[in-house]
Amino acid sequence: MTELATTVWQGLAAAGLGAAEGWGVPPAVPGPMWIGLIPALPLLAVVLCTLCAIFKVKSKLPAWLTVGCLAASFVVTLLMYLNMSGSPMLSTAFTWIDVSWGSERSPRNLHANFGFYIDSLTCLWMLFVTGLATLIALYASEYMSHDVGKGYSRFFAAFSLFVFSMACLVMADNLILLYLGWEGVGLCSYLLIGYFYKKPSAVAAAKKAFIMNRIGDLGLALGIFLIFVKFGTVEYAKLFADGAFKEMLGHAMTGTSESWAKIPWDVKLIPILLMVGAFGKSAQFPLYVWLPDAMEGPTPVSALIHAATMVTAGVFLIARTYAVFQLSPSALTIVAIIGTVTALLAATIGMAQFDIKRIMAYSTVSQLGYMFAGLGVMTSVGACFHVFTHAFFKALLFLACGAVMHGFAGQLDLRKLSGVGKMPGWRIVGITMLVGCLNLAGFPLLAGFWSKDMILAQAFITPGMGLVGWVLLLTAGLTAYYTFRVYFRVFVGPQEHHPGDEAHGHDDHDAHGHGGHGHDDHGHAKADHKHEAHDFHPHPPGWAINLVLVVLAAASFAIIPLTFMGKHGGWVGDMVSHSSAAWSAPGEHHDDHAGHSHAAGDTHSHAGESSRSHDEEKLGTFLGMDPHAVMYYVSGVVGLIGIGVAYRLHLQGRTSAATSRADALLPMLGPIPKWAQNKWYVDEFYHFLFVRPLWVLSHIFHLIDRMLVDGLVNLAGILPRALGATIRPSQSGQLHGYAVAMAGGIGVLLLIVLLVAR
Amino acid sequence: MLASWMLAQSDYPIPMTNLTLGHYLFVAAAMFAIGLIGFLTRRNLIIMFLCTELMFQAAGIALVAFSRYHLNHTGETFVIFVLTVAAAEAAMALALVVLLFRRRESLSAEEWGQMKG
Amino acid sequence: MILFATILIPLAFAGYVAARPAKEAKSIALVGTLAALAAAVYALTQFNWSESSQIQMRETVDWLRQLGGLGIQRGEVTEWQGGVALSVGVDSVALMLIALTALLGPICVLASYTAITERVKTYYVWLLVLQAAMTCVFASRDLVLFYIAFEFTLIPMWILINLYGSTNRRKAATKFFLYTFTGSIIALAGLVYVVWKVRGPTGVWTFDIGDLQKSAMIVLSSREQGWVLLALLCGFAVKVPLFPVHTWLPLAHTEAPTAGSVILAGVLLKLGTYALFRFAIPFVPAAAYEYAPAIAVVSIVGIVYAGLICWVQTDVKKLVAYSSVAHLGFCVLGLFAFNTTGVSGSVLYMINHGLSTGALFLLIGMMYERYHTRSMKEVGGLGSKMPVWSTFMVFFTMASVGLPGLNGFVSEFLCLIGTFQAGSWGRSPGGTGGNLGFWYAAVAGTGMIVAAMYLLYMVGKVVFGPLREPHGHHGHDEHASTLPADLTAREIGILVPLAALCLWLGVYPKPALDALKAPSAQVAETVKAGRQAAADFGKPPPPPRVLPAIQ
Amino acid sequence: MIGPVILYTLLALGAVGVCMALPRRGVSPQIIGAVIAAAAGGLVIVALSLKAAPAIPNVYFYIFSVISLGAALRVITHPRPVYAALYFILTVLSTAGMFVILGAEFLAFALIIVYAGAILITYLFVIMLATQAPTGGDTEILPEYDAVSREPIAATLAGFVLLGVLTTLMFRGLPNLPPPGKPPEETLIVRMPGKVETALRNAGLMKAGEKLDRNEQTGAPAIDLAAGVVRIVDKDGVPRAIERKDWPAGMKPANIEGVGFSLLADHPGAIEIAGVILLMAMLGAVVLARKQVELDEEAKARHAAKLSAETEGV
Repeated sequence: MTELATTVWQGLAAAGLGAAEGWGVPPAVPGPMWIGLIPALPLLAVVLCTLCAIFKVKSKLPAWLTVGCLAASFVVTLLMYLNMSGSPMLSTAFTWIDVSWGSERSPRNLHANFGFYIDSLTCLWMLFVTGLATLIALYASEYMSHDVGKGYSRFFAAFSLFVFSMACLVMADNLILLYLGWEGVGLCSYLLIGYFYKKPSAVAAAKKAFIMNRIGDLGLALGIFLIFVKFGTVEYAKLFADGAFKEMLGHAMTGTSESWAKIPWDVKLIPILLMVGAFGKSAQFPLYVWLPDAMEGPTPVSALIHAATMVTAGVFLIARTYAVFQLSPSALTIVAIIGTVTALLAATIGMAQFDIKRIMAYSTVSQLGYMFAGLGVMTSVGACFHVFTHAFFKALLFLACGAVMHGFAGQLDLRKLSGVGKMPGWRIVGITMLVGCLNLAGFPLLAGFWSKDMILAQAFITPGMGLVGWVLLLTAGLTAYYTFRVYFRVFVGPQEHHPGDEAHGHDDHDAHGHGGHGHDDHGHAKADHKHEAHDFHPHPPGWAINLVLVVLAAASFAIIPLTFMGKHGGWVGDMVSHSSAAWSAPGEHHDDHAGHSHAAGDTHSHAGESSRSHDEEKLGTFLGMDPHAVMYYVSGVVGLIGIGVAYRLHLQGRTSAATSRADALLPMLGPIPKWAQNKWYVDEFYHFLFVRPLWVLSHIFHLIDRMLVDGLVNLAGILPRALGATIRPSQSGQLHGYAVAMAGGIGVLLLIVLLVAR
Repeated sequence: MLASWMLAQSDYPIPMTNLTLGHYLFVAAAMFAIGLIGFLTRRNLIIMFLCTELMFQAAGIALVAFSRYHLNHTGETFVIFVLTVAAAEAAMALALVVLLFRRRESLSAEEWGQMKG
Repeated sequence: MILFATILIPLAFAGYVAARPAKEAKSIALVGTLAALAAAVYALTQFNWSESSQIQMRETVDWLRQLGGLGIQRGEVTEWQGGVALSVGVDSVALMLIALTALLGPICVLASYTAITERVKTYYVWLLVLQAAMTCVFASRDLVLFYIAFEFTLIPMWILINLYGSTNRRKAATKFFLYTFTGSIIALAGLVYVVWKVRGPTGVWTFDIGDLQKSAMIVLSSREQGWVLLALLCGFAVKVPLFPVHTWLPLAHTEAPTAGSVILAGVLLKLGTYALFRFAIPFVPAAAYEYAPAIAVVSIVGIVYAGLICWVQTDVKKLVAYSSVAHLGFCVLGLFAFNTTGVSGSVLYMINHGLSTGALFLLIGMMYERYHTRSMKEVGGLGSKMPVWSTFMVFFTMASVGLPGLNGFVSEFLCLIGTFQAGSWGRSPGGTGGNLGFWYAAVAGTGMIVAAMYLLYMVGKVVFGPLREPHGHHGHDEHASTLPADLTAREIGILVPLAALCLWLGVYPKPALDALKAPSAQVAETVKAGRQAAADFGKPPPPPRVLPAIQ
Repeated sequence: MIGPVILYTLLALGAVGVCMALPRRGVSPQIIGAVIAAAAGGLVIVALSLKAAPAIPNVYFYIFSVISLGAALRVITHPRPVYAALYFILTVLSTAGMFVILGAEFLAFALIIVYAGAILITYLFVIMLATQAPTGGDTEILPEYDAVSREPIAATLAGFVLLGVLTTLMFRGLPNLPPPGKPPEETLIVRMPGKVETALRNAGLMKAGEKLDRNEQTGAPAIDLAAGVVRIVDKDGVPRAIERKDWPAGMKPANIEGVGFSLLADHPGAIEIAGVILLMAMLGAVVLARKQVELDEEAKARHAAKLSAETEGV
């Protein structure tokens, strides 16, 4: 690992990137106070929704309040974007935590404002967070309409609270406020996954999500502690301007083993710890298992939190503290490897699932893996670009799936639905779903294609990361396959449908609190819904859902031009390269494919170009070709192959919803599909390796506590009691006994006097 | 009458030496021992009380003998108090005995063992 | 006079309750506690917050000055040096804890309105007496007064548990009493030893806490300090309670009536940490520093161990009780980091734990009043039946988990960061130096995960999931209380102030942190001075060195 | 005094005797035991007297001591409470005799009146009350608790060990006693001017119109024990002394006077307390005796069984 890393770094250093003075964010300038409205408006929505809950409002009022507040927040965000200058803006609402000590000569303090650090990275994130949140809230107003008067207010309150927390996370000007947002989104995720709180599976999933996230949070917290201890501040602006920090960054950029040795071990530990936090929140390899289970929540939640925004917080963290990540030789390599492993693993699991929402969940995990791999191979631009595009098309996909689920009474099994896109009223859903699938599959010229491509190309360019590139390429094919497996089976082909087990109304948890989604209990009618399948009429989505789907689909096209705006990486690249995430990989310097310039500003580009020519051979290639030049074609072809395979296996000649040509292939693969369907038994493995031993340990502790710790205490109490019990029989209550004792006692006493006092 | 006759037989008051005191004290001790033995062996509550009276007697003899030896009246005074206590004790104890007897129809001391802890 | 008033008002009302018929008891008690609260609030306004580490509002009434004191006749009046006096005074730490005590007073009275139906007078009399005693512990500036009040709290609590607890109450009360009493006796030995050593060549025995704090660290050798620390820990660690001596707590909590649990968790446990803060560290700073790793290890073991035990409980109240052990572990850990962050986090933790865990006990008591069970096997899924209750439950659980934005976070985070800072990075800009550090914080941090595990497990069982009610409980059984399904206005009324405080301390803890800054810094200074004093011990004193004034 | 070997042997003998004399089931060697015990006791007393002839006590001492000890032995060995009580009266009487020998006449008579007369009669009443009358024509059957003594050997041993130790200590301590005191009676007459006057008048040493001289300041009577004179003045105030040799026998204070002074002048508090004790005892006895007592379950069952047995028998 270290050797590999050293290779990478030497390569980078040689490429002229090692100039620490080349990196740096401009000093922050004070920002306007109204920025605070961005988180404040969702908070207002929380308060209003809570009031609705208290006054038991039985209309869609909470939804409209939420949509209104979020839209206003989006507008403010736009204004903020338009107000952006080159320097980050700082805006402080009030002092949150402030502890100071030290002498007057060297005052020390732990200072965390409730304040905002606005740079282009923040803007990028906040734009799609507030924008998507507004759209999805609109969608949810219809989607959740069955719960009006019941959990409607609760849902929107938590939804708004999520947006508030996310805003805190993204806009925070210090790591502790980021931590607040970080845990806040975790809480909202918990509350919203557990929205159907009568379903034990939902409660368990919520709990799992929260605890898994907490594991990551611990890493993040320790990372923050370490940053604070080493650099004496948790505020970005001060951290990035800190002399010691810049000096260490300089050592890292020099890249030789002597210079690495000048960075203390605990500083090298910081990115590792932060990474753990990012892995937890963004569902990366060891900690990803909560995300698929999180699909127990209502679909808008899945779309917003578990696909578009919250799960990208890990990416945001790494992007925000990208400089810190440079301080360890192995941190980014680990990020790349973990991301790749996650991408592949989740893709393989996704291929074998039948629950379409779960497939989308695994695809999210897989795509997050892509983003991490992108960060790991030094293309923060690519990663952020992918976050951006992914947010749109994955939200679109989820919402389309949600529309299906909504219309077919919770039915999500792709073996029980077919040809939905051709049914009356479902055309829009079908088309928008196709748009989303094409994006996800990386169909050429679509937004998803460009962003994925950037990561793939960079993986091949970065020295020592070739394997990562190949695996990611393979994953791209797999992604195309399973995406279109869903599309071909559910939206096209012969028309067929079976309602799910929520036929009384979508998500009608008051009727029956049990059960998951309907892939196991079709056919055997339950006692509480006696109607036959043919009585069921799917109800197509209404205007709100359709509107949102169309807007999102349009947006996924609309962002394509952004790819070509500005310098390298398009508009997103611009945004990223003006932020603390600005870091350009060497390969990007000589990539003039779309006429883009360099990511990291002018000073950077000179250094890059000057050193480019004679260090070129150290950079990776794709089969001897320039990755950026050929990757568009290669990845496009791979995507098309995946789609083709899916067509052949799942659409061609399929006559019913349940069977397909792919079934014939399954026996040839042996137990592998079953393993993949069971998620490679990772959950069981964790359960066996961590949960069960911990549970047993807890019981042992409980036993020890009662028997040993308390036992010793009780023993101390029992001893005198036992002594008393031994002596007590001598107190027979018989008068004679006492008299004999008394006489004998006097006799003995006198005898003593007699013998002693001679 | 008897007393004056008895007094006439000796040169009253008898000169008391410590040897003569020893005689009385031995009698007192023996009587005390007998009372004690009775208290320990007999099971009838009334007899047990009689035995305590015996012990009072023994104490009385010793007190009077010392009183005589020292030629003052303190010992005799104390015997009066002993008498008082004996009387009080007899009144109370016998009342209790009657009470207990009514309850259990028995005078055995062993019937009453509720004092145990 | 305001401090004396805060102490005496509950006492006076206790007497009034005793004198009036039983049906008026709760109203009088409520008025009494509210009056005490008003007095405490007045004290808060009178306090000079800019000098928060100074002992303010000093009031001294001569009491047993003859006991060890030296009287000097000056005309009509006798001026006394040393001796026992009724002496009160507060710094910001004590005042905040007094305010917490006063706040919990009316809440406890209100929480008992329907729960206590028998021997009502006795109950409220002792509740008020208990409040007075606790206030006196925090306010006292005289060691003897402190110790008397400290021990006296046992008696009302014993009565509350023994008479008004649930099935196993006698055992619980006895164990609680004997366990803590045994510990306190040993602590008394330690305190007496300190007083004896400090009494000096003049033979004047001083019991003034400030004087003792000034002198104790100079006159005790490091070996003696170790023993004194051990003795003090025996008493105060039992009260906290720290890991191996905690077993009285779950039992006492489980068996105590709701108000008893609230006071136990809210204030009584704090007596232990407060005593550590007030006595253990200033009296024997060198030993405290030296043994801080051991104490930290014990705290951390308690955090993880008690947390895991919580996870397998079926009795909700027991779960929360064990969680107190884990939480107080954080508190002690922060205290023994001996830096401003850690100590202010620790003191803030005392307040926060009182609020959030107190509220959890209140909520469990409300559930218990309706269902007469605390077993998660029998009752659960109350979210649909009691939405308001469930909302509060989730809220206070999250406060207890340490969710940022609520009070638990700030203190827990500060405790951990303090522990972290107290590592070997004394020269780093953010480090303070000390003998704890990375691993202590990292392992203690797993307590955050464990806390999420058990508290969410509890919420998942009790609030979420399908509705489960005890057998034969359809709506309400006939013998059950006449309470409605969800919370009454009274119950909401006692929860809302707590919730508001939790939120306020989570979002805007600055006033509290500012107030705690000076006392916390003083702890750090004391430890530094104490270590220097221990290093200089036995050497002939060159020039008379002036130690920083420790109050 | 007496050789320890002889003393202990005799005590052991006495112990054996007492032990044998105690009542027990079946054939009991009561009479033999009583004889042995009495012999042993007597021998000790005799042995005590053998040594120093000049100090042999009055012969009545021997008579009374033997009677009292023998009666005491019978008190504890007689199975029937009534007889035991009667023997106790005998003990009391002989003790009273010893008191007379010791010059404590008042106590002797008080003992007889209070003890033998009042207390023991109470005992006898109670014994009558509390003993089941023999039913029908059966011969009286002794209850178990009367017929059999409890742990006779251990108790005897305890008692005689105590006795042995007491005697040993006693004999060891006696030589260390202060020498016998002076007769105290004369000092008392200073406090009894009335008695002196009466005695002098009765003896004709004081005429009518004369009276005891008194100190002018203190008012104390002019009885000068040191000089051995009692001064009297006639009605003209002319003093006259009466020498000690002229003092009549009646002027000597009696025993009862001595006790009276000791009791009332020296121990007034104690006598108050004694009065209170007596009052309390009276109250207690009244309260206790008034109490209605219910039969125990056990006793009820026994009663019922007895009744049913009787009815069956009929």
